[in-house]
Amino acid sequence: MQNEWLYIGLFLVIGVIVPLVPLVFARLVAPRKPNRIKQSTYECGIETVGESWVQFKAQYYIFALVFLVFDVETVFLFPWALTLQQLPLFVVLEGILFIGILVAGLVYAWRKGMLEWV
Amino acid sequence: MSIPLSWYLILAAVLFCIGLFGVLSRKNAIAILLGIELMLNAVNINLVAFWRYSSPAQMAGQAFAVIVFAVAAAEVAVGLALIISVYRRRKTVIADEIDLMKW
Amino acid sequence: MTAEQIIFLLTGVLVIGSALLVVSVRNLLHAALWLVVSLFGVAVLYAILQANFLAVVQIVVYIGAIAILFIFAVMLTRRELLDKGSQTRTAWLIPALLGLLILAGLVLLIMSVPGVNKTAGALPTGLDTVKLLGTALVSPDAYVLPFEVASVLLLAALVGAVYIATAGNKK
Amino acid sequence: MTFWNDPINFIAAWLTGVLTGWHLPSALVTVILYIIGITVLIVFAMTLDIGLVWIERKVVARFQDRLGPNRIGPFGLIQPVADIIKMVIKEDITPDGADKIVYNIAPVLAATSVIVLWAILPLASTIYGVDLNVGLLYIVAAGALGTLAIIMAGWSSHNKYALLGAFRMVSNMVSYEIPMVIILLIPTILANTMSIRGITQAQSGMWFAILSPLALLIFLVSAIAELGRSPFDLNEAESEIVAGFHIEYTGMKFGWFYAGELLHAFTFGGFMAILFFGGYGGFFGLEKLSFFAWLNIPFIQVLVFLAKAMLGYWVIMWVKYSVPRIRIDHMLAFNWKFLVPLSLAVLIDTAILSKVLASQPGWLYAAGMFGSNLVIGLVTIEILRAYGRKHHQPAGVSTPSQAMQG
Repeated sequence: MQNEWLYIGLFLVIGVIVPLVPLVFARLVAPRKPNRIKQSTYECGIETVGESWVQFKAQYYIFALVFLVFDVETVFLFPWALTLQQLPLFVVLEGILFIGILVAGLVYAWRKGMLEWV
Repeated sequence: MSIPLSWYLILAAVLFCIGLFGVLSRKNAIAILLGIELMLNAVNINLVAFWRYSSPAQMAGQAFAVIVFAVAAAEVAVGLALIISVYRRRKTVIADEIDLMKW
Repeated sequence: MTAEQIIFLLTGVLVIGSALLVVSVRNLLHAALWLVVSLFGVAVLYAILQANFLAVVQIVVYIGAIAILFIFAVMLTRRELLDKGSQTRTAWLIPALLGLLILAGLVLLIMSVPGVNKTAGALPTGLDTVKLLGTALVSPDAYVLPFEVASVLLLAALVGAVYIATAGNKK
Repeated sequence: MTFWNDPINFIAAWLTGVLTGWHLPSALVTVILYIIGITVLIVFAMTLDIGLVWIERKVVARFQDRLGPNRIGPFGLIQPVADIIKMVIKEDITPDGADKIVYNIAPVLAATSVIVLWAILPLASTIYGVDLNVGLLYIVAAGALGTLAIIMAGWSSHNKYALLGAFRMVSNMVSYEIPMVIILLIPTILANTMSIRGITQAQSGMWFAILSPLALLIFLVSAIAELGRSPFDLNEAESEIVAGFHIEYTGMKFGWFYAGELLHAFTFGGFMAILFFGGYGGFFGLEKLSFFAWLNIPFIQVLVFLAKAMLGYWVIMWVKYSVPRIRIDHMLAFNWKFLVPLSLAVLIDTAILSKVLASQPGWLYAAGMFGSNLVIGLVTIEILRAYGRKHHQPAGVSTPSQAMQG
């Protein structure tokens, strides 16, 4: 195994432990006197109305959808950007074709009014 | 690298079968898609393991793993859009109740 | 047993354990979160295999995008199905048997392949696999066609998904 | 190799000598060294984080013509320590309907997603955690964990404000991730590497901020949006959804969201310094002169890096306390209809020019890059102006289609 990933793995483990330390410490020293009112869902001083897990606008979902496709495409441009200097100009144009297809998707979503908040 | 290739292949096979089980046994259409994701990941483990153990200078395995990523993303985007659309019309995400195509 | 093998086995247990939870827990949101754990484990496997690019892309694409989309979809369709009652079909035994059968077949197949127990040597020093991947993905004699087709596929998916998701909007 | 040239390896070599003297296996020695190094680095980051609480409060006070913390210790310096003690001894309330396990994991994950960024942050030419050859994507991957933490917090709190805040925050973060990832491609093209250290070294002669000022601006905007700071702070718009995704969190769990946000802002200031201002180096070749040789001392480099990062952090604070909040439709439209097309234009321009001008002398290369960025910027402003004239409406009436003018 490469040592750099070992380092990242250990970093992740310690990066989880460090935030846990004050939380565990707080658990030991902080008072705990729960009651029903204290643990009720917060609602600006009045009783909570209705189900808390509310239905939300589908618009959020549409943006997540557009994001997913763009995210995957742009991530795949990284190997291309990395080899740009060594390869002929022709390869740059291939990458730009790839970006062009990406733009076509954006234009479609824009034209269809997907990017409007309705 | 002291891990035999067979370990990766068996792990991938187990993951694939778990995904298959999920696809066949779950009622909820979203859960079925979750199972498909597991199966696609099993495929990717195999591709990357073969890349590493055969000839690392040949990028075929990684290149195809990249394509599988794209396929997975496309599948999730369209699949979930279909489920949301069906849910809006018929108020259900149970795969067995979505039987419009039967008639 | 070497340290590397122990790390692999721990990761394998994590991947398979959380995958089992993905297909079995009732609360779908928990299933999606367990999927995140499982996919993270797969990213660790890529890191052990020294596929650096795929390891980070696995996290960026699967955890940062696909898992988020799943969680959104679960929340959008929650109203009716409040995770009450069974989430699996009544006939779950048949898929389980089928899965085990296929698993047994696959394992037999894998073990019968000659040279499957070989281990890999270290990567040649100075081999930048990310650059190699970049070259492979855009060279005309390698994988430029699948690469461009993948982008067309994603475009088609975007157009299709956006169309389907909003088809019934403007009634 | 002396302590002053290469402190990390100097100490590491000494410790290795000590540990192998105890007949420990060499793999174990490596792990122990890593653990010591990581702990020191994280403790340093956390100490810095405590300092940032004080800086943030002092700066916001000055912006708002107040004094800020000034009671505890000289200039109120001990104030953040008092804050931490208060948060630790506060009662920790878990709301009834909460999904307990997810609820407790979320703040830890939020803090971890920021801390792991320090693994690849080069503080000086010889002081750095690890030099990953996919460093830029690693930043994006850590951001993905942060997004997940927010959606977990919002969902598990069982509170509609928390859920709404989480959705706003997540749709905001994922949307602005696209221009950010596109812009990260530009240092990749210019430096011909994805490793953070490689990018720093590539700027020893010329900052990327000069080669591509537009990329810097887009990076700054999308970084502020990723952080969820004002003007993109819809996630915790107090007047609408009270506090957003962390509404139900109390005590130290809330503290981790807060500390994570501050450290995240500083870390992004650091990445801005690394990607566009040469990080710990980038003195335009000055350090090669014998008179300025002291600029190569690692400890001086750490100070230079921290100063540059602090400057980036200060700009982020400046924006936060000067600009009012934007509506969510404006925010998303600004991203998809303005930032994404603009960043794609900058990317195509950089890709073609870096290829065409590659064999030209340095000054022509820099002038061409800078000039083309200037042209794109001017064209963009003209398009916006034309658009603004066409869609001009009386003041006070605003429609989502006007959002582009942002």
